Amino acid sequence: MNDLKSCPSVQKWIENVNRYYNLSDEEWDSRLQTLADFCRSEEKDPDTVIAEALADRGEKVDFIRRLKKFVKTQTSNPRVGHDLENIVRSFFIHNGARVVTRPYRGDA
Amino acid sequence: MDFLEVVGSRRSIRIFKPWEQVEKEKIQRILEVVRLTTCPGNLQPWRAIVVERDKLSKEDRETLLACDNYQGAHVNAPVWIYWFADVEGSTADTFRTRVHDLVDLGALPTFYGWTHETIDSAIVKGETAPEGMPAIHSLIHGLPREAAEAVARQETVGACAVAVLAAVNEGLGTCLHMAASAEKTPDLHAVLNAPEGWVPVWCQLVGYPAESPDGGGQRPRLPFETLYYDGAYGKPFARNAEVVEKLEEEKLLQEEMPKPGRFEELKHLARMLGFPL
Amino acid sequence: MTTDIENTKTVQAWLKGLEDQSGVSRDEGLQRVAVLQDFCALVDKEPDQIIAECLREVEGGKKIRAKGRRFYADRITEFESSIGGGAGEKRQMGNYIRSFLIHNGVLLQTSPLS
Amino acid sequence: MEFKEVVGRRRSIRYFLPWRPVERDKVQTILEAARLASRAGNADFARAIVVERDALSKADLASLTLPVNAGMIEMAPIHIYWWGDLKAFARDMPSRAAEQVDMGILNISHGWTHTFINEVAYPQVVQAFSSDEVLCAKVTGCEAGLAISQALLAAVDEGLGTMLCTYPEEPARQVLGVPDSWTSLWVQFVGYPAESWEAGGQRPRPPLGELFHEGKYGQPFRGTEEGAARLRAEKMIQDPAPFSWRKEEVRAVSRMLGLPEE
Repeated sequence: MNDLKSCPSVQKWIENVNRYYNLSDEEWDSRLQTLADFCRSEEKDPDTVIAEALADRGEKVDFIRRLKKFVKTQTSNPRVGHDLENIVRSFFIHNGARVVTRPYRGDA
Repeated sequence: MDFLEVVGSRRSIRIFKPWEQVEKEKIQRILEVVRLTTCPGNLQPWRAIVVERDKLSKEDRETLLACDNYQGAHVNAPVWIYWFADVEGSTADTFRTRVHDLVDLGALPTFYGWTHETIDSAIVKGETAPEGMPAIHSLIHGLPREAAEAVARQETVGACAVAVLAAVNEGLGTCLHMAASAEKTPDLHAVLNAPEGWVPVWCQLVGYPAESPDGGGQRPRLPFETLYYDGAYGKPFARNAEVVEKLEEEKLLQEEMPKPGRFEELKHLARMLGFPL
Repeated sequence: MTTDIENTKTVQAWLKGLEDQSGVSRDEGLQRVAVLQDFCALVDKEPDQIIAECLREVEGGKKIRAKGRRFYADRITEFESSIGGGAGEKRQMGNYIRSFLIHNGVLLQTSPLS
Repeated sequence: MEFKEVVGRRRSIRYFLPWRPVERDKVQTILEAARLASRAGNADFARAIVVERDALSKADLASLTLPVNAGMIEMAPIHIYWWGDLKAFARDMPSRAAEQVDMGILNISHGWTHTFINEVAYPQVVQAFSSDEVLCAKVTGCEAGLAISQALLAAVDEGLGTMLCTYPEEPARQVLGVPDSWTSLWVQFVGYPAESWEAGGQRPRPPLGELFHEGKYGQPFRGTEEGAARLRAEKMIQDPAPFSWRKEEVRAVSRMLGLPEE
């Protein structure tokens, strides 16, 4: 987890979110865990994920497509899945990689 | 609600309750208010297409959302009123017809120079309008399409300002959103089957607010003295403190942003609606 | 999906309650039973046993056993913190277990999330 | 807000915005409304301790908590612990009645004199009242209830959400330092609603004639359709529960607050 925290993209994420919302350390631990699991499934570190998503729109779309698959391996509950997806989406958004986010209703 | 409180309570609401549908009567009441709003020559170039999000097919909904970049508030709002400016509604000919009516009804007095003849000679022939009338020979005669479109747009924008107040008066949350980027405008026209001469102006989002209706406080506004002048530019219009105090009592002037607890509220709303933080 | 505990009396009561009062489909309910099963493993108890420890039979009905309820309320909190994701996801998992108790008549409340 | 609309809007709000404080002057308004309620012998039956949730220690909050009030006690930023003073009538009635005789509020026309108060009312009514615990509890509860009812309506009028709930008497007496002669009644929770003010619609109530009779028991009081229509127009009678979107709302609000949804 400390490895993760040394990545500039992760630092930026935490700083941006905490500027407004000040999430607890405990919550960050589990958010970082989710990000770490996703990055492991991608076999890439967070900075590389962001760099690739920013460089190529198609790559970004692929990340999100794989994110959906990844989430399905974590839970069979659609709402929990949506929430887990949102953690990674938030990581993308706060690093400037715009991704569409949807509320629970509708087709996410 | 009193007028000043309506104006004072208006702010762009961007987070709506997805579960509470807006009553059709309330939408009608908004549209009725706009119908009576002011415009030059009684042109009334505004048109609207009311869309209930949950009645759209999935395909149409996605197309419309794509037109304005899937904006969060647009996704979240249950009713979308697309306001258009009808270019045909502000041509020289429409102006002429409407102004004739206003003369016949006694709205425009003949003793200011308004008659069918003076109107026609100014608009059709470009002859100078008599003193007492506006210079419609230079404004309206030979009005090019681009100018007609500009007039239609500006008058529709004014109407939208009234539409927003009307929605607040109904206890609804509302804000104006971009309707479509230039390259997506044909998609918008296709889904809504809008006539070609209708130019999209604003998409008014309407719903019941999930955020607190005060939206976290009144938005910061430029200082009064930098906006308004007395007699000529350079002498600021004096702002009387007693008037300000009275307007606070009348709820035109309300507590400004940031109010404490706003981000706490946003965090909870994100959790409730399933948005990322 | 089938689980060992699905056919116990209290799980059946829960599934029925979820369906009747909250409109949660059987399939969705069964996914939650899987979460309950994890909880049962944590406390090493069967569902019926958990409820029995929270309620006792009295003349004309049941009475809540405060001690049992407190015990399980604490275990649910532990269970929550053992789950991944954000505060909302953790809480949701805990709430599935609370829902199981509540649908079996064990009035149980939890603090709002900050 | 018009009186009838306030009555029509009042309903128990059970979800509050935990982070939004209640303005002090609104709390004062609630208490003032209670202070002005009707009360027998002008005696001080209704007593209250206002508590800011965030000023309570964790331990004190825990000792005021019951399973039935648990969620709300943490959500509502203001608690008003209402008590009934069982000694109020005996203590206050003679002097308050005398005062009102002097002020021309209680008059000869209705038989009020100092002699009547001191020599007749006191021994016959006040002393009897003090020695009859059941009667005393009944009247105290009723009289304090009148004040609490006005407190509820005042909260609604101020745009707040409010409801009554039970609290544990002895722990509350300790935490709040309340005298022994006060009996516990209700805790009134006050805060900004996290649910919509409609809270799913007006609660089901039996029709007028089932509750109220005319002349004698068994003859239902008959209202008219016009009467009801007027009250609907004046917003005292409102759309009844259940609203079509209520369950979805409850689910969303529960999700927001992390409470069980289903």
